Amino acid sequence: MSLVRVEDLSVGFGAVRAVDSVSFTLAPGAALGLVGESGSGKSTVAAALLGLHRDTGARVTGSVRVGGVDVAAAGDDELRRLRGGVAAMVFQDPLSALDPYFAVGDQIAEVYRAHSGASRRAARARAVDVLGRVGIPDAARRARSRPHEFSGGMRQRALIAMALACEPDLLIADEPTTALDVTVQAQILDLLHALREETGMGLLLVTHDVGVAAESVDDVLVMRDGRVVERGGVAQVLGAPRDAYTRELLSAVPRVDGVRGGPSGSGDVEGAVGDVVVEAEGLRRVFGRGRRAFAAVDGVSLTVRAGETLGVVGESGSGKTTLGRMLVGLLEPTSGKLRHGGAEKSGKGVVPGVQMVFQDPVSSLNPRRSVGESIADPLRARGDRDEDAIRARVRDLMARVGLDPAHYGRYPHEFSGGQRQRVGIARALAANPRLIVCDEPVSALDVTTQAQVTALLAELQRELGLALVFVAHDLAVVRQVSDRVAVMRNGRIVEQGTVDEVYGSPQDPYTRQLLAAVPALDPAVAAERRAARAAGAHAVREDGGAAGKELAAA
Amino acid sequence: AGPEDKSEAGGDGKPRKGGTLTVLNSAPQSDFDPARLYTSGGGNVPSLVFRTLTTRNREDGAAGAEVVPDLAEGLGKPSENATVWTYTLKKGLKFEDGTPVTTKDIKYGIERSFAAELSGGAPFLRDWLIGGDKYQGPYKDKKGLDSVETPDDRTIVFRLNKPVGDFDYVATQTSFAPVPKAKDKGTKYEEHPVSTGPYKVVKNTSDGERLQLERNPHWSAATDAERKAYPDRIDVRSGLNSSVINQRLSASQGSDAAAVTTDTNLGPAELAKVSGDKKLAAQVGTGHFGYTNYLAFNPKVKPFDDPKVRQAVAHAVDRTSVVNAAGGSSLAEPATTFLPNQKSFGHTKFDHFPAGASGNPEKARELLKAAGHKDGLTITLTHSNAKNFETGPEVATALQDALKKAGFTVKLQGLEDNDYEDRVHDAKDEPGLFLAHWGADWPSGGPFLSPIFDGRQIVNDGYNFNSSFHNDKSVNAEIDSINKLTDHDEAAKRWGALDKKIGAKALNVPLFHPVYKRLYGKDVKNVVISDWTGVLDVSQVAVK
Amino acid sequence: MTTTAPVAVKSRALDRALTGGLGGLLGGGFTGFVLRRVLGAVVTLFVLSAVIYAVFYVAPGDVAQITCGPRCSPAQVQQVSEQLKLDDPIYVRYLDFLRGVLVGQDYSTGTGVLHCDAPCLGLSYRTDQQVTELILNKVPVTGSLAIGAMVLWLILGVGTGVLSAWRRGRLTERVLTAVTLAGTATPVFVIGLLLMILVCGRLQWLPFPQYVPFTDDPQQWAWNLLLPWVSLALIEAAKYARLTRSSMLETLAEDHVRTFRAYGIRERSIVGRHALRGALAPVVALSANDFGSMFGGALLTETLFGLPGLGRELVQAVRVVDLPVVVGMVLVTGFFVVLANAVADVLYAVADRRVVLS
Amino acid sequence: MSEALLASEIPGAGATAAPAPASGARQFWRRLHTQRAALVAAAVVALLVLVALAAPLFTALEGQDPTSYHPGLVDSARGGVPVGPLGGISSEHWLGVEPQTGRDLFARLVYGARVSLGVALAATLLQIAIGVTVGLACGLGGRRLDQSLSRATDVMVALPLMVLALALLAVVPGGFPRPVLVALVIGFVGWGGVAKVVRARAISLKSLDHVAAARLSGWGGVRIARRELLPALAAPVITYAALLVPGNITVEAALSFLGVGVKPPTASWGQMLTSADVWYQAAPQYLLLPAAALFVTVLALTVLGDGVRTALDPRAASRLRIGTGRKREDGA
Ligand SMILES: Nc1ncnc2c1ncn2[C@@H]1O[C@H](COP(=O)(O)OP(=O)(O)OP(=O)(O)O)[C@@H](O)[C@H]1O
Ligand SMILES: Nc1ncnc2c1ncn2[C@@H]1O[C@H](COP(=O)(O)OP(=O)(O)OP(=O)(O)O)[C@@H](O)[C@H]1O
Ligand SMILES: [Mg+2]
Ligand SMILES: [Mg+2]
Repeated sequence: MSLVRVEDLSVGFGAVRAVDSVSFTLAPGAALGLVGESGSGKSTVAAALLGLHRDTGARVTGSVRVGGVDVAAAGDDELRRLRGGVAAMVFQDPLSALDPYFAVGDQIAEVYRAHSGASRRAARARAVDVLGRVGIPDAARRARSRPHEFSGGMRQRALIAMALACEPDLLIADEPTTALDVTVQAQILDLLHALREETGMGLLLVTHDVGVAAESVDDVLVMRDGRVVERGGVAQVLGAPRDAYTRELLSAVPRVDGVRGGPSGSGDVEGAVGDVVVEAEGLRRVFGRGRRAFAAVDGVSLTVRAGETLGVVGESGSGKTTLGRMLVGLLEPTSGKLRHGGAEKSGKGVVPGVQMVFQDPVSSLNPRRSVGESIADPLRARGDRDEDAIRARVRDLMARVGLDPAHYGRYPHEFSGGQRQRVGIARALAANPRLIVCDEPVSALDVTTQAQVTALLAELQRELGLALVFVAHDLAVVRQVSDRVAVMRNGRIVEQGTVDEVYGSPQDPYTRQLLAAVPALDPAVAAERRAARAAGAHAVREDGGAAGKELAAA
Repeated sequence: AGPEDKSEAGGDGKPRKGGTLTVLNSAPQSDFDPARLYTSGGGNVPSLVFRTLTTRNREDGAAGAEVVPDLAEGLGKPSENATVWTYTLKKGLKFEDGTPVTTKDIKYGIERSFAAELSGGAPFLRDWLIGGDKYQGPYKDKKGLDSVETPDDRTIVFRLNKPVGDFDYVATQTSFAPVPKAKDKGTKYEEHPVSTGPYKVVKNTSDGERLQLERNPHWSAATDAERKAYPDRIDVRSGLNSSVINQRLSASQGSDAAAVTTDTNLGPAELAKVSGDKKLAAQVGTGHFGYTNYLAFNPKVKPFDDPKVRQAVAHAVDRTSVVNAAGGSSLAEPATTFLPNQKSFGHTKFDHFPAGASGNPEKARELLKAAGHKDGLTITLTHSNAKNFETGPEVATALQDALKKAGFTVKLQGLEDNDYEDRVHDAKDEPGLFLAHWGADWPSGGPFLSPIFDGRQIVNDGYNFNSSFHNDKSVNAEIDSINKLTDHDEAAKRWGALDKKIGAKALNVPLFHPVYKRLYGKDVKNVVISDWTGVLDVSQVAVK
Repeated sequence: MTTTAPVAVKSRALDRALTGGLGGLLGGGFTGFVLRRVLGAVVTLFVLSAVIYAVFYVAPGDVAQITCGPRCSPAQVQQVSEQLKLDDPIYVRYLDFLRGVLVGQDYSTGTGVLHCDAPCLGLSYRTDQQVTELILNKVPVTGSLAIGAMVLWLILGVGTGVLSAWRRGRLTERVLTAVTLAGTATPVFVIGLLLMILVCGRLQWLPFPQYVPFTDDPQQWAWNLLLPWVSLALIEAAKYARLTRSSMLETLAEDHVRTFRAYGIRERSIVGRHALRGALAPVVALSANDFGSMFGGALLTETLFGLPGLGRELVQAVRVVDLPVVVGMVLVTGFFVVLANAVADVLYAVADRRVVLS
Repeated sequence: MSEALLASEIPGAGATAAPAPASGARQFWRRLHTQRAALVAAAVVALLVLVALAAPLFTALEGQDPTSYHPGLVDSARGGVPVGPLGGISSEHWLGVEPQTGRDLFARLVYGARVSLGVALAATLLQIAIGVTVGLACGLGGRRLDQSLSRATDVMVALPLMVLALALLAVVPGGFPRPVLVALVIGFVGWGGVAKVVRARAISLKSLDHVAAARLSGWGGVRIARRELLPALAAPVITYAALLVPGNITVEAALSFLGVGVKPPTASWGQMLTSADVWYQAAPQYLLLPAAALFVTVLALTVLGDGVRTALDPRAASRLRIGTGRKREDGA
């Protein structure tokens, strides 16, 4: 009997038909990858498996059976047992998916208790345990932190931990590694694989990252515009795609080793690099006080010039977001100097002409304003008054980041994760800033859209001499867009140099480790690598709490 | 007046000693210093602690308006044309600590009432005692007040600057209570004043919330013919909401069954309820107090300088509406005379400007026309904003409506209470027409007519009560001449006649005299409500 | 011996809660916060007292005449005026007041001298009592009233709010809404009087309220205050209920709620735990305000129920223009408003650590 | 390839035939229209306002006026209770008469609506305006601004209304229109609660990234307050506003007794209520009528406020995302 049986599923939101006659099955212990274009309905399908569209105004037709339960017909109690108990979900927007008022550990414990009926104590211990397993260092202490004290990747791992805590028969993971650096990503994927083998857990993995899919699933379903365009074994689909869209998708995948079709193409070519836009010296930021004081960014110095892209990669929680926020003036450095355009930054507050693409697309969009209005914001702030011109510009920007300009008046909640991320990019680009700090700007985008967006960035950089700080965990993308790369770890820059230097001859052991962990596109290679890592993973499972250190030491 | 002949008392059986009487009052008892208290007839609760030279006769109705000796053996002996009054103390009088009471203590008590630190008491002694206007009280002026003489421990002589036939009435005031100089703590004395009465203070919160009294062992019933003092303890709780007081009394739950109030009247709404409930109706006593509510004119302000206009107003007044606004016919009686309708005041019936029950607008219009206002007249009526008060908006709007029928357009000017008091008593700024009231300091025509109509009592730099600025030589002379009389009945007749004479001038429009309906707990016996105070006499009440 | 161990554990836990928990999470520094608040309170009280002096400077009512009594002669009024130093210019009187607060003041009782220690708020014109003493006598009454009422209105209001957010759009919610709104639409004196007549008069379930100090008899204290509490709570509850509900519906629309739904957490606990937590900030802020202002504003309730509290005293004092008492009362109110708000800010920062104390 | 992608992906970008997006306001109205209860409430509010505005018309229909005394219609000996059944209800006096005076209750109720609604609504608007401004300034401003404004709020909260009324009595000229004065007094005194609620919400909202984004856009505090925070604050503020109204109606009555309010014989609901409390037994309708009027007003405003709140939230209105996750029997 199959764990999941979806037949002829269609989901509509008002006039939008987000999912159109999708059918598939998933056997226990099997793994199915759902790949495809951003906005193609992947998350909607995932949500339908848990009946999350119930009573939200969405129209759901077709039949969905999970663990033998007919989701549409299930009663409230039955559904509650299904959710979390039989099937657990890792949401795509991990940064807003946790309750800001409760400690992370408590939230996991609450969910665990709801299904296991365990004691409060036991649930706490379980929460610490699973947090350790997903690689949160010092899990016992970190379990008491609130979500805002976690970095993006840590929040994402917390969500995965929450799902694992319940020991579900089916794990629905919607882009579970978008905020994770490659080493951690590899660890997580190994963990999922091991769980499948040990417990027979089924996995539905929604991802845009073909490499991740290649590493983790047996079968793949390629979606576009709400429909399934291709399905088959992972080796077959990735190796010999039949559908035109699949082929296009695969060809757009950037590679760490391939030729740098670098969209900016700048790096080595012309000296378009101009004046210093921002310069940091010994930047330091401490969170907490007293014994809990902790330097998230610890003495970072860097320079970004006009027309140049600085890629920032590094471990999850290494201080990338914190650094980015300081560069644009949203966060005050504890110490260190920051110069914008040569002038020392004086006083508090943001710096004019500087923009940021936030790591969390959900909270960075005002839920009560249409996305068009949000994108138009910098234009209006700049003093533009001509409504038609503003609208035209917004539509143009939307089109260029791959959004339907007709969706000007839509609200953020009506968009998919990747679409929201693109709204944020469009907003940052709107007023032609001098500097944009992009914090994981393309993590939720399928490769074709990703390529489109990076191309757009490069184009603007050429035209306007835009300086970019590009924070990403995807080494391939960073390589593609950057002129120079900084590798961060534990709040410090461990290595900095041109793309070729860093990728070509990495000096720091951590950099080497990172490069080695990049997922391979070929499933066979991926399996091989996993086997090589297996020993480490073993250790992780044996003493969960020490997992973080273990990992760091590896 | 023995307890036996009080048949109307609530409950049956003879009143017996013992128990605790609870007094539920709305006004906070914030002063309990005999020098500061300003009460008619020595007050109610205060008279349980402070005995005075004379006191009011503790009887129901009109008989209660008489003055009788208290600490003194008999009433005062007037001489020199009622300018010298001599009293002799009873024997065996003691303070609560057992020390004997002497006239020195009474003199000291009187002197204290002149101190600025202890302001608030009645003005009469300051006005009448020789040197009283200059004397600053014993704290500043150690020499004492010469016009009060104490030739021996039992005799006290008062020398006045003018004849005062009513002096016996005045001697009921608490300022005549003895205060032992050694125990005087100035402004702190009120926390524990030294009692001469049947009860002594055991606890006084000093902020007017609660006063607890217990028997004074050194009080002897033999020296006190007036106070019955049945209960063992008296617990006065003040500052309560008046509706709540009446609710509690009618519920008579727990200690409230043995409770009375000495300052709260039944309101109209409660009256409507009580009148339909036989059991409750038996728990209500009726009282009268010399009090008149009236419309005051300031003849200095146009158009009230014209007697015709004033008369037109008098004719137009609808006393039924006014009485209703004041609580209905059970709580107010229409008034056409300035003097209260009681014998002791010398009440003489007259109605110079008949308005009938509900006004005579035709006559009023005629008069207005004759005065040259044939298209009507716009006037302003000043009133206080205090709720449920005789000078409040309820009465004012009733008058406004009635006067409208006679062609008056009445604009109302409502003032906050303090503001109102300041304005209407300010000789320089007095409004032309306002709601006023006057209550008796004692049941006699003198304190009623003199301050209001005696031209020599016009005050230009302080509170002025002669709001019509009436200054008629013949009236002044008549007042002087009545003041010399020590025969109260004779005086009453002359006051009545004087009232009628002044009434013809239309200097004000009497509206109504209030009637008091006092509710008491179901276990309360021996209820006495005299016409002097109109309130239930706590010194007579029994709770067993 | 055996008892020491748990105590030590407890105190260590407390220590951690205070240093790590509070101090750590408040970011800006707890001592700094306290210092700023104390300073803010001092300034607030200073401004308040000055405002009251200014108000009474312009307000009608001849203080000396009112204190002396209506029948006082001009000469006596003058004496009283001198006695109370009313003839001094207003700023001199205010400075006098400030001196009293800082170093104390001496007053004559006639027979002797009364020393009023700093902080001396002066003597009541009316009763010659020390204002500080007067206030200290009244604070427990009003405090009892305010605390009890607040507890009750929070339970009632927040409870109703949670229930109506949980059962939104259903009959339960409609009924709850109507009932709480009926409370709001009825002034406190009406509710209080009707309740008193019904519960104390008719049914005789409760005594007519009379203040019994908590220290005398806690049970009687609560028993007597129950009705005033309920009346006040009924008036206030609707505000809290509606506010709680609307804030909760806001939170329910947020993303993280979806997470808990997807994990099969009961709607009841989603609403009662997660949505409520997000909704508490305005509720806490508002109760701090209401609690503080109750020290000056419960006068209707106090008057109705005959509770000798600050509100009633204030009304009487304003009526007779008893300036020292009015100033004292208003300062107490101000103090409690500031205090309650400070507590609210701390609670708030503990609840939502993204907020740094300012 | 990216160029190619661009071209293939969005055919006719910018010039789509898709329907023009409805403006925010239009969407708001559309969402409001779907809520029956809110529409009914709006109708009730409109009716109340109409009654207030056309009070003379209504009383003319009845043939009474609000100030005429009818001493004949009350029983003077019994404290002035209205004679006749149900508090003197008759064809002349539709709702009976007032105790003691015999004034027509219907006329007083209708005229009372003018004062009470006018004053209370105006005062509420003022309170909201001041409270929101101060609260937002506290929430968004720096520590120093927050401190000083918060302490200023404390001063306002701590100042007793009575004391302020006294001051106003002294300084406001007698000719100043009273209802306006009352509305101003209430408005300027009672905004503390709004300010605190708004501040509390603003402080937690401002930690969200969309506020940071607006700051990066270069907007100043005012604009951020208006566009980013205000919409999210609308819910608690609207909810709170509806509940301020009954309080303000009662405060008007209190002020009137202090002499700052409207002058007698003008009727207002608050004053009717305050003088009616003791009549609960002898003449119940005297108390019940203004209480019921007040209740209907608050209920209507609350339901309307809730409707507006819901309509203002694009997420809640379509019930997308806010769904209960519960099965709906009606299959909607
Ligand atoms: N609540 C909603 N109302 C209207 N349209 C919606 C809603 N939710 C999703 N959509 C639309 O449905 C489509 C599918 O969305 P979905 O979130 O499933 O995409 P996805 O495949 O997960 O994309 P991504 O990779 O970008 O996350 C998108 O076009 C989106 O705009
Ligand atoms: N407000 C905060 N309070 C306390 N600690 C914080 C806070 N914000 C971030 N941190 C901590 O600072 C460290 C760096 O966080 P940051 O968000 O900059 O990481 P990051 O490099 O962006 O990671 P990721 O790739 O996972 O997003 C993390 O350990 C995080 O837990
Ligand atoms: Mg998605
Ligand atoms: Mg980050």
